[in-house]
Amino acid sequence: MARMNMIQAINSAMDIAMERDPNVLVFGEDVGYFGGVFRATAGLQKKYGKRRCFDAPISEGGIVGAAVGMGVYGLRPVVEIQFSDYIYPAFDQLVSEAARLRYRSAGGFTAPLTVRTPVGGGIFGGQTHSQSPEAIFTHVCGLTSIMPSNPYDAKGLLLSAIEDDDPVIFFEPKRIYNGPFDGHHDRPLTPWTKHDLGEVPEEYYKIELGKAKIVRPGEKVTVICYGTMVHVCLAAAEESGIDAEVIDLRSLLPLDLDCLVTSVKKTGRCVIVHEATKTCGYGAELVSLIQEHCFYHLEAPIERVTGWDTPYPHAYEWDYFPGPYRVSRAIKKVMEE
Amino acid sequence: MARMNMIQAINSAMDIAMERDPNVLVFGEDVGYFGGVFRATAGLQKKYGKRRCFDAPISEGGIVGAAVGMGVYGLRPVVEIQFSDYIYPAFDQLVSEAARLRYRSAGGFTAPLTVRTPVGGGIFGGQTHSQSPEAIFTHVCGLTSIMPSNPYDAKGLLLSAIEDDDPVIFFEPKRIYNGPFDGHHDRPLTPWTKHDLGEVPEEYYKIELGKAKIVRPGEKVTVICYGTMVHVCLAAAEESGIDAEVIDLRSLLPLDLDCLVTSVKKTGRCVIVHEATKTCGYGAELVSLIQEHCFYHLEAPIERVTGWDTPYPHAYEWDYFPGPYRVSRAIKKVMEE
Amino acid sequence: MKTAPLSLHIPEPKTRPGDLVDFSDIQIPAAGIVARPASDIDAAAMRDYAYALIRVLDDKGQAVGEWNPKLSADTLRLGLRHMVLTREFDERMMKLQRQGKTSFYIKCTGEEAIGVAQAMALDDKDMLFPSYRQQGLLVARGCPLVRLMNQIFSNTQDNLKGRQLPIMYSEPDYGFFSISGNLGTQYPQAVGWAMASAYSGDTRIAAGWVGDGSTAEGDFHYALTFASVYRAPVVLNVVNNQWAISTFQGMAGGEQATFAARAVGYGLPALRVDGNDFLAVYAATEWAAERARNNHGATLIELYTYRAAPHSSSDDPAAYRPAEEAKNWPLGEPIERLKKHLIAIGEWSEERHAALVTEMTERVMEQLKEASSHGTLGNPPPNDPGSMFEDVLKEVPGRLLIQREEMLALRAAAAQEGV
Amino acid sequence: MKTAPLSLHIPEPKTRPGDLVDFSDIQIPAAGIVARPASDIDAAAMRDYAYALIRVLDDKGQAVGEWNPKLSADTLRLGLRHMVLTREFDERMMKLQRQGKTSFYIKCTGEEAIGVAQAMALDDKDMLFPSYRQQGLLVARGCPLVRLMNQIFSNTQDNLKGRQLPIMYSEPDYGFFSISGNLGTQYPQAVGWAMASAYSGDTRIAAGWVGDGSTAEGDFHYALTFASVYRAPVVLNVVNNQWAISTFQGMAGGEQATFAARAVGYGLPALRVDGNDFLAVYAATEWAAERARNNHGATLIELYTYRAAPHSSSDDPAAYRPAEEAKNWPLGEPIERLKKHLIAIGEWSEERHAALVTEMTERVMEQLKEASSHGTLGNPPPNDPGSMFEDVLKEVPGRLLIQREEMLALRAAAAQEGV
Ligand SMILES: Cc1ncc(C[n+]2csc(CCOP(=O)(O)OP(=O)(O)O)c2C)c(N)n1
Ligand SMILES: Cc1ncc(C[n+]2csc(CCOP(=O)(O)OP(=O)(O)O)c2C)c(N)n1
Ligand SMILES: [Mg+2]
Ligand SMILES: [Mg+2]
Repeated sequence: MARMNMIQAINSAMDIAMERDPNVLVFGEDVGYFGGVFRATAGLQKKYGKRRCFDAPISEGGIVGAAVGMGVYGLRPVVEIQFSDYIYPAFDQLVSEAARLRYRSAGGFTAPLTVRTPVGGGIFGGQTHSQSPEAIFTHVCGLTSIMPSNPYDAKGLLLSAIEDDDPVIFFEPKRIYNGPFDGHHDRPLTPWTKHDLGEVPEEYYKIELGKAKIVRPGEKVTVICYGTMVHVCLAAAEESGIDAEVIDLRSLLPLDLDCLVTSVKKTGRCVIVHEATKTCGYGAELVSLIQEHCFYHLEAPIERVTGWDTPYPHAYEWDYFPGPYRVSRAIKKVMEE
Repeated sequence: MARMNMIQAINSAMDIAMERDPNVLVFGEDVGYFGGVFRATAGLQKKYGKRRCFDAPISEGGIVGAAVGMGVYGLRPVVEIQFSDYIYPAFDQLVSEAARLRYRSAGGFTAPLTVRTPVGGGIFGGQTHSQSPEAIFTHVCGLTSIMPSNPYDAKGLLLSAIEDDDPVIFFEPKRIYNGPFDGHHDRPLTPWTKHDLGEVPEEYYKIELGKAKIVRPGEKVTVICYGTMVHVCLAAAEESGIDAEVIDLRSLLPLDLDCLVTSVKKTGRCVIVHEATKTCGYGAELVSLIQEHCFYHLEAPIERVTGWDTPYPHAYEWDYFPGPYRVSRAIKKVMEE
Repeated sequence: MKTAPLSLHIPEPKTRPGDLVDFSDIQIPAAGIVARPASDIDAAAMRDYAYALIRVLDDKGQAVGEWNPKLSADTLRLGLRHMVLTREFDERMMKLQRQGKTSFYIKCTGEEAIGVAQAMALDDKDMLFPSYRQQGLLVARGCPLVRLMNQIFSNTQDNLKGRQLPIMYSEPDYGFFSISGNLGTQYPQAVGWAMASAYSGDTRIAAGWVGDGSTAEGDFHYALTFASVYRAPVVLNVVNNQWAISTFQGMAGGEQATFAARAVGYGLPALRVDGNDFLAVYAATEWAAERARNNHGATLIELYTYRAAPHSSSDDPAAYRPAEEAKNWPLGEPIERLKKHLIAIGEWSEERHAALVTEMTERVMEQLKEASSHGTLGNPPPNDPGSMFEDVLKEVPGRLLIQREEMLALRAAAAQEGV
Repeated sequence: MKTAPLSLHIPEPKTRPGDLVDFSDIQIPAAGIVARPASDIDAAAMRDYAYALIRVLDDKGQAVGEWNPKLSADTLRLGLRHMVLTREFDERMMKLQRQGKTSFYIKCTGEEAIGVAQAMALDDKDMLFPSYRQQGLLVARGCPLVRLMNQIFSNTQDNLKGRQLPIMYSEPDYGFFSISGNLGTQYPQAVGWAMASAYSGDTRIAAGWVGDGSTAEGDFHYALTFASVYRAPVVLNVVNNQWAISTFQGMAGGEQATFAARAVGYGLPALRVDGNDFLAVYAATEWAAERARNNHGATLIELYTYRAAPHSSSDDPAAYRPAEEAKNWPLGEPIERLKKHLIAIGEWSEERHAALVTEMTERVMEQLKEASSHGTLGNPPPNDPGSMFEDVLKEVPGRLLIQREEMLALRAAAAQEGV
């Protein structure tokens, strides 16, 4: 066991994947010599040579297009999109190509690529360094969408993603790269070294894609969240004083529906939290599924606590970010009905 | 009044907009001399000259990028994306630019463009001529998303879209260009000339964006739909023998939530129908809003009837298409609970 | 400062329906005049090739100049055979589409030399990333027509399980990548595959194709950028057949420069080739393949030709161009030209050609018989709808298992209720 | 056939931290040797310009050759003034960022000639679509620094209402388009604006900027395609400052060809210019503007320079390039070179220069005082959070009215509860 922050855990996953499989290679903007603007690929070029870890032109469409071709050849490319705000130029290659290649070729060709990309705000990044675009990918069949909330999961999930035989989008909540940020931006951040889930085995292990985790058992209300919001929700649950069960999805698609349904059937109440804008966000799908499967158990309308339906405003980001106060009020609200 | 099919009505809207406002221009792939692969721009180049209606390079990103620049100048470009399956290369320009320009410049610059694009299947078009990608746009704040279901609405809504001071995506359900297709693909299609809503004024009129229409009043269950599915749902309601209220959204964003809430509060039951894939489709947002606003009125879980979570398969499109039988069964199902 | 008002330039083809055909501004240099450099030449020394036109077959049907690939008569006859077969196949399938046996078809009439000669010049193990108009590649690689027909009919033997629009073939065993409906996407993928081959120390190269119109997509730029930067072993082809549906090549930039010239700015060599000249296409492809295989990187080949066919079965070109253009295309048509050459060198005759055509027609009919025995579109209706839930992912995920059950239950209920 | 294994080429800069600076393979042709054609020349006759380097100021500070724009001493001094002001502004803002007064900053050190000379060579009414490194455009157009500072501080007077990352200015009154975080998107927009101007019979032209790295985006290709096809009156600039964050220009294709050469394939003229030579930049821009304004269409200008600054306040270039590169850049730095020229022609002196620097420093400080009086980032906290719901659309839509209410209620409750 070692102490790792999320960047180190992600780096370790790539390191191990490259070590184990000569067909794994890593590329993207600034990921080579420099090791990535968030340092996630630091040291990989030095260790594996520039053939296996290298920079790319600033061309997200080209990066993913080339990765699809590499996947067709038989490699397992792991590419970095520097900020998920910049994934849109690659949208066609992801949606029309990577996601549908297996289907349209009836299994004749596949694209087992992994796209790593930092998401989320709270870093004074303004509207183009803060987005959480997961819902536009979860609408696309053929893609797997993952978002870890801690170093331990990040490593195990990323290894699973790289070994998965289909394209995976691996969203990295950048606000918790260094520590489990709980939304209290005015308090000092606890580093991962002081957190249980910063204990990460140095060796190979995997976490199955599609399994949620109950991070706080409770009886009264189910709080569903992922990424940074897991820590916000844990804080909110605590602060609300209510016996809330908090579920970290980890994997958005495939979704661990059973875990959610079991919990909501037990609690009868549900709050869904994400940082992305509300309308047509991933929360909408969660609400739909839960009302479908738990209709007769629900005691109150399901609440969504999300980013507002605006771009992420630089100076007002703490009014935008769905922080623990807002979440705890929502928890209390569903308890009242 | 004239008899028009949907293509003629859409053509008439552009014709009138160009006539009234010299800043309106129309361009896109094959739209000039030829008049568009669906003939929607037929005659416009002849009438207004190639300065105002012209072909474009096969470059959806370039088309929208140029249109944004034209909008900044002060024009009102109306562009055609030949099939909505091909809108993805323009995704970045739509999402990062058109949708956010007013916001990021605090109103200093705007992009009042209209993107017309045919959606939907049932034409043996296979996976890249059949998609309904509306939900990835309705997640994006700053965009308005419209989908008419008949010639009368198409013309009035398109004129509103063109005059709107913000970017509008105007989805045209291509399966009903010629007539109100109700999903019975084995029966002959009634042309619009035999339908009330094929009566379209030749002159200027507008239909406000954001207003739904109750196309069949009923007491027992609310069926929410848009585009081609409106006709499918009408047929299904008829065939079900149940007193269903069918609502044609017409405008997805802004959404006429009041209309939906009033209806569901009355009926206590709701079925939502769209052709797009289910997971994270627009239906998910509708379910979420309705359970939020009508929770205590709902007598049964809201049902979603949608395309399956797969690409649109060429030979199996009638197993994919959510036809009247499937919808009527869903109507009956929610009545049973 | 000048204050005369600006005006917008909208390119327009020289002629439209009703006009007399006029190809007078197309410059056709003589065959044989372009020099053939060594395939490892520095790209910077090759810039003029972007504006030349490599032609081997002269007006008398003789093969002339340095680019003559000096193929054996057997090879030439094989090429002719593939081209004739391709054309007969196209004709028959388009007829069947007209008869409602399938929903869609695309012919490559007039462009047969491209797929056929390029497949023959490449190694059989090289990987092909085509657009939808290179069926000649599959014919030349020996893919049985019945496979293609099964796909076109979406019948029970369709290797793509009825999922794809007709002609969107995918043939892994023939090194032929799944055709995408989205234009241009295969171009950076071809480059990525080539990079992977180089990464792996393989000897196989890749080849990609796009049309003149599709060069305007971002993918074209990505492909050239990545090919240049990583020196990928790939042959990048632009089939300039003058039209993109109803839009002439000037709307993609062809008024201002050749498509071959695009290569120059990326430091890639370009070859501009008479696309209706089997020998020239073969030679240029061979040169580019040799360059790639020797690790000197990518070449852009512009294949200068004319789309004699309608864009697709959904298209009527009489609506936007003079009907007589194809017949008057100054570079003729590829089958006729290769036939003339073979006759000129005493290796072929009108009689043998007529026999070949008959043989190929029969071959098509024979394969058609087999394919039809597996059904045509909707006749009988395809019978494995549950298969539509497969291959979205490697394993059918839980939610699709449920959807499949729902769909099958629905069908069963409908059948029972007689709906 | 050759079967030696392929291998993948990964471009790599010549030197890395710890290595001695080595610019030996950068070819610097003499100043004054490039001929200046008429601005209506056929693009095809201009291909060689893509590989030349237009330089006016020679090593002795003399202006030589046909590209000398022959500016008055007053104009030159004005240019110098703007450049010095730009640099002083950058220095001060970066310091303030370090002090936590704002979240982010980007300097254009070493590239000042570009924004300043180009703004001066263009007409004040021409529309500018910049990237984030042309603050010189705003300085030269006389936009008060306090406006920029207010934006940088997201303070109460910020014209962008605290919404945008610092330096993502938007200045409609100065013909300066809203800067996007997404690289390259402004390029086709500039072309679209220019098309609209031509459509409208206007006389104004547009200009757009991207960096060397950003040329790899699809938007670059869209812009050149549309500019070529529609002959749009636009000046398209590529600022080749050798670096894209940590990535050298070879990774964008600069190893294989100049960025100016990209124009060739679109049939557009290219000018390749010493970007640290105020006079050359001015002259090239003037030429391209004249060409555009006379309806001869677009020009691509490669501005050859060096990013002496870190990429941004978040970047430390010592991690990826030798620290001494900037100082040793063979083309020097723009302020020093213009100063030397003015002194050489007897129109300036070290003393006047020192006074200018002092004056500009004071100007910055004075404006800073005013800006600071409206607050710095978070100090005081911005006080109109409800404004975040405005300008998503022209009218605040219903759902945002509700969300605004919810947010304000939340704040009020939090305040009351003391959270
Ligand atoms: C991204 C995308 N945009 C538009 C289309 C519609 N479309 C299909 S073929 C075609 C014309 C292509 O012309 P070209 O590239 O010249 O190829 P050709 O048909 O001449 O072989 C168009 C516009 C598409 N399939 N994909
Ligand atoms: C679409 C997109 N991809 C990636 C980024 C991240 N990014 C910001 S600046 C930059 C480097 C740009 O380099 P260059 O174009 O050379 O401009 P310079 O910074 O040198 O002026 C990158 C990769 C972005 N902002 N947008
Ligand atoms: Mg073509
Ligand atoms: Mg740069």
